Amino acid sequence: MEDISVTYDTTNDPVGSSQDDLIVNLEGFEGPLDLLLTLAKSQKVDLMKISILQLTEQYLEFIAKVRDKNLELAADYLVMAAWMAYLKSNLLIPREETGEELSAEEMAERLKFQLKKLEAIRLVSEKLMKLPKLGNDFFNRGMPEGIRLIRTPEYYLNLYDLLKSYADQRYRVAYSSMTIEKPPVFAMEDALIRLQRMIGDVPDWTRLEQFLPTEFSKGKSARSGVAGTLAAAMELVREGVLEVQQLVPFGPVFFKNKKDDSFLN
Amino acid sequence: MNDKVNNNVMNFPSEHMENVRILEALLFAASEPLDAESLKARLPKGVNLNKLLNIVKAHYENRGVNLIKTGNKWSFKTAVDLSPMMKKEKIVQRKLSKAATETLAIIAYHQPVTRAEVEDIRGVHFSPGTLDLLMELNWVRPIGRKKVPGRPIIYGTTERFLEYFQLEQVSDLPGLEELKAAGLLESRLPPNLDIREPVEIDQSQIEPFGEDENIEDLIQSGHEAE
Amino acid sequence: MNDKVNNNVMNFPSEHMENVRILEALLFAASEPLDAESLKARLPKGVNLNKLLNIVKAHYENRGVNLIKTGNKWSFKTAVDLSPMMKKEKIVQRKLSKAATETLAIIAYHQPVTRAEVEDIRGVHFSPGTLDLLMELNWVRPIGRKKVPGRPIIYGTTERFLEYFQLEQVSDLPGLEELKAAGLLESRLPPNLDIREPVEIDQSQIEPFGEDENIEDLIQSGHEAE
Repeated sequence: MEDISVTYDTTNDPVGSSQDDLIVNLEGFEGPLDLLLTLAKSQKVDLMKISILQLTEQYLEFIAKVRDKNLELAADYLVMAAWMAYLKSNLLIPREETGEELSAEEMAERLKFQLKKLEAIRLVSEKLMKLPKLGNDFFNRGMPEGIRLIRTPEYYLNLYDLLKSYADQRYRVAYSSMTIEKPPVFAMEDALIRLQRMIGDVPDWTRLEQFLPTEFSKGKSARSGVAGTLAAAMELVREGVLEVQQLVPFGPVFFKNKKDDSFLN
Repeated sequence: MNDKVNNNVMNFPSEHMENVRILEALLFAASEPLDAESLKARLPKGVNLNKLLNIVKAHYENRGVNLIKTGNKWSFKTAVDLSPMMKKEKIVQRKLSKAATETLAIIAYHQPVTRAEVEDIRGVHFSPGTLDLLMELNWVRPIGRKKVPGRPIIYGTTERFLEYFQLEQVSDLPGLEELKAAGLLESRLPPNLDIREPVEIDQSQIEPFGEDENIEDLIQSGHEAE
Repeated sequence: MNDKVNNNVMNFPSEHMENVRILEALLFAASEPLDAESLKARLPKGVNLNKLLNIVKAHYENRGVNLIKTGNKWSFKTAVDLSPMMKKEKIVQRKLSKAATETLAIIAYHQPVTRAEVEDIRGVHFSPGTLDLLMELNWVRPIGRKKVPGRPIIYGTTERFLEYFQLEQVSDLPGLEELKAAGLLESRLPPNLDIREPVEIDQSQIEPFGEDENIEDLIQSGHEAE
């Protein structure tokens, strides 16, 4: 306990440095709690004895400075600022305890405890990472000859790989099935076959729209139907079996069977 | 006991002991046999390597591990007289293939499933042997027949599967939100992502195998109704 | 020299010597730490494994290679004090980010713990990939679900984590006792804020997968039956 409570103010955080330095380092903070911890440590007392009122001032001042400089501030910093302002007003003007909500003092104590807990984790994580590490300070057998023990299956798999495999596979399938949904296209080849089959029965000028298959005659897919049919019509004109007529720009397009026409004439 | 062992250690001339320890550690950790040059390069300057090697060799002479010279290289090997029992079942551990891992994952999350359903979910056909392997490993087993026309065999995971992955029950496998939170799924997900919350098998949906059915035969001959 | 070494060997009670040799060979040849059951399976029936392990451990205590127990598994490792001499064998390791290190520490010291609890202590949401990385390193794994609404997954450390940091058990984590003594492992603020005696994890709040040892037993017995 002594160890934990004493060591925090001996850490080498930029505590002594000015707030301007901290503002520059905003990116380095892991969220508002991390920032609060750094500010709290500048009070140079046990975290359980820090002045929450002072800490609130420090935090709000810091946030104000950051906003003055028009730096981007993540939403959770502002949420914390609002909460701190609320806490501050409650600390200054004690209210009647409702019994349901936490008193300002309790909220303050809770915050202190949270900061102390985070600080403790920082300390032990440093201790943890200072332990000798496999592959760095001590080593496994470099050439294991291998033995089959009764419990060792020939194949192995760990839970991570199993979960990752499922997540990846599901993700892949979801995306591939999305790309399969291409917009329907009335291909020129299909239009040609259809037009050749139909054109023998239309000796008179007939609007292009009459030749569209039902699935390409309405809505967005009609565009593809018209384009495909027109392209096919051009091909039949080139072969000399079809005549095409458009009386005005952007007006309706008419088709007519050319063979029948020549017979009649 | 400790006294005795410490005496053993003390049998080495003390000036050599530290170097002997380094030599042991180097030979133990090396991923290939080491020649005199490599060893010298890693030991303090001016050591008498031959003397050290002889000390180590002598120390391990009658132990379960010996210091062996092959060509001009040195390495530790398990003692020759013990090697038959090591070698007999010496095996190379292999990581389960991607296809088998995926199949296992799908069976675990979507169980109970038929073979056709797994193929449908995966979007590819089984390579022969994938299911066989999973069943051989005793991670997957046929649990009955689906109550639909054709009565296809349905598969699920085994107790052994739970034990191997140290899970209490199938529903302890993480679901969509948890996979996402754990970073196993990207945060932007396609809308049609189909991740199951794994559930325990509802036995009422399953028709148990008939007593006269030889499951082994059905599976091996591939005669399952699909 | 040979006489001397043979004497060393003779220091072991002769009835143990052959079993000690087999044990050494097994542990040397294995590619990963071995548990008691695996070792017993390879030794003559009725041996006192603990006694043998203690003999081997004591014999290697001051040598370049030591017998180490991590979790409930045994393996040989090079002696930690030789670290400076082993520079050339060092594997270049990714340095863990601050977020990953803290997350690992929270899971290790507070286990079993949910994701929400980790986020609560750190005051920030998981950055994508943190848990992912720790699971990929096989230091952290889901160990069950908490008996609260939503049944969130709870995480804990693995045997690989213990092996990596050469810890025999989780309670050997540095600073753990101090954290406990300071009441900092409590998930909730003590109501009166008095520093309280450490409270053991309330097992009734957890749906356990079972103690590791029990699981090992299950695996063992399950496999032997095959």
